[in-house]
Amino acid sequence: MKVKAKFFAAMREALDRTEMEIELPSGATVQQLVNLIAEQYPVLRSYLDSTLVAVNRKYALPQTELHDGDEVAFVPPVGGG
Amino acid sequence: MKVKAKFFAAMREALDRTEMEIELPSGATVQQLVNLIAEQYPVLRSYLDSTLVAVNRKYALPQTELHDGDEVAFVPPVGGG
Amino acid sequence: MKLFEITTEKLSVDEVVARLADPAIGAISVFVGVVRGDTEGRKVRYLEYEAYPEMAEGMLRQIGDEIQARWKTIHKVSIVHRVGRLEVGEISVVIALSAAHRPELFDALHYAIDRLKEIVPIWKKEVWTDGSEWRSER
Amino acid sequence: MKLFEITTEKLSVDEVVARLADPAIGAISVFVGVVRGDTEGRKVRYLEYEAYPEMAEGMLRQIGDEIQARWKTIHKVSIVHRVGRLEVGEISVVIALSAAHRPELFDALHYAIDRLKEIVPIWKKEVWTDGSEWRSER
Repeated sequence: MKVKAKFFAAMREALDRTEMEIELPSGATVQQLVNLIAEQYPVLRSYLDSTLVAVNRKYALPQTELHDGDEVAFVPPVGGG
Repeated sequence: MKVKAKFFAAMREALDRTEMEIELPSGATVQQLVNLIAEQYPVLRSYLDSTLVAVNRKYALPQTELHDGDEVAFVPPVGGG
Repeated sequence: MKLFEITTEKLSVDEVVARLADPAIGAISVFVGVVRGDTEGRKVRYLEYEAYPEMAEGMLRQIGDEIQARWKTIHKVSIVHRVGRLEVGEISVVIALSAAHRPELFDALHYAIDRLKEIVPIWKKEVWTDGSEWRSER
Repeated sequence: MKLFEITTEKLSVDEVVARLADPAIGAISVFVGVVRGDTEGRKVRYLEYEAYPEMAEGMLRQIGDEIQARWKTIHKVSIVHRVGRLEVGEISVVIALSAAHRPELFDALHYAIDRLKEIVPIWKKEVWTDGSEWRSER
């Protein structure tokens, strides 16, 4: 299955991309996606510990299961206001 | 001596005047002025209990002594906001 | 530009906020008083505000001084109150406080509106569809 | 008119306050975020705000819902956050809450700005005269 990953702020700049399609085994969780990202994009590793993950625009847990077509956003510490 | 008395809101309407000159014995206090007003303008009596008095734009006490030319304002309960 | 003012002109929140402009500030809290369409079940046609303007502006300034004495982080205070005939939905008062950061802004704003209703010589006449009355909170 | 919005347009407090218009309200409290000219001693040239807008508007709406669940007297909530490049002195966010009377408005406004800084996916890059950094409070 494929999910769409979105990156913002410092992570977007480090990666120099705003989004990408990622191929995952069926039934993969948020944690598995995070592990994959850490492995394939070492430049993002330092951000991942403080980053939340949102699936389809809602904050998700590491054990949340992903589905084909999901929009998965990496949300570094927010700074609104 | 003479002071200038100013009236606002319900008192102004009851009296149908915004201000008047009042002749007082030298050394008269705020309380003496209030007593004089109560006597000469019965229509204002019901307001005087809840009214503060400002002398030259500062809140004053009943025992505050008045001086020639003072501006004495009768301040009914305020309703700003 | 006056920070404390009684005016017969229509009020703009943006215009009052602009009075606080300063590169050192990062947060502004504002209280906006609006003419309500009913009070205790009676339909309001309009309000008539009256002030003793020379004294009222001094009292507004006093509230500003009290706030800056009590909350050292408040940078500036501006309070502008409109008087005259005000229609339902129109702004009667704008209180704006600025600071570098947000802590204390809310307590200070709360204090400002409470004091305004206590000490400033401004009076409000409610004109209903079936009568009218000078109103206060004391 | 949207009550919860991420926009690249300049913000007007009057315009946001107007979104709350209703004859039933008598009091509005507003928080205005402004771009400060310095942070921790460094001179700011400008700020760059970035959002995940589709999610951020949903989170702003959630803050509004939380407030109305917690403070029953709050009539309406509007939160508008600007993104993109903002110069010193420009408004980054306007949070406006309305009620019939003023009690609770201040607590609820305080809550709103705290939550905004906690959960809404908006990021801020400070661009100083000598560098830049993405900043957050957590």
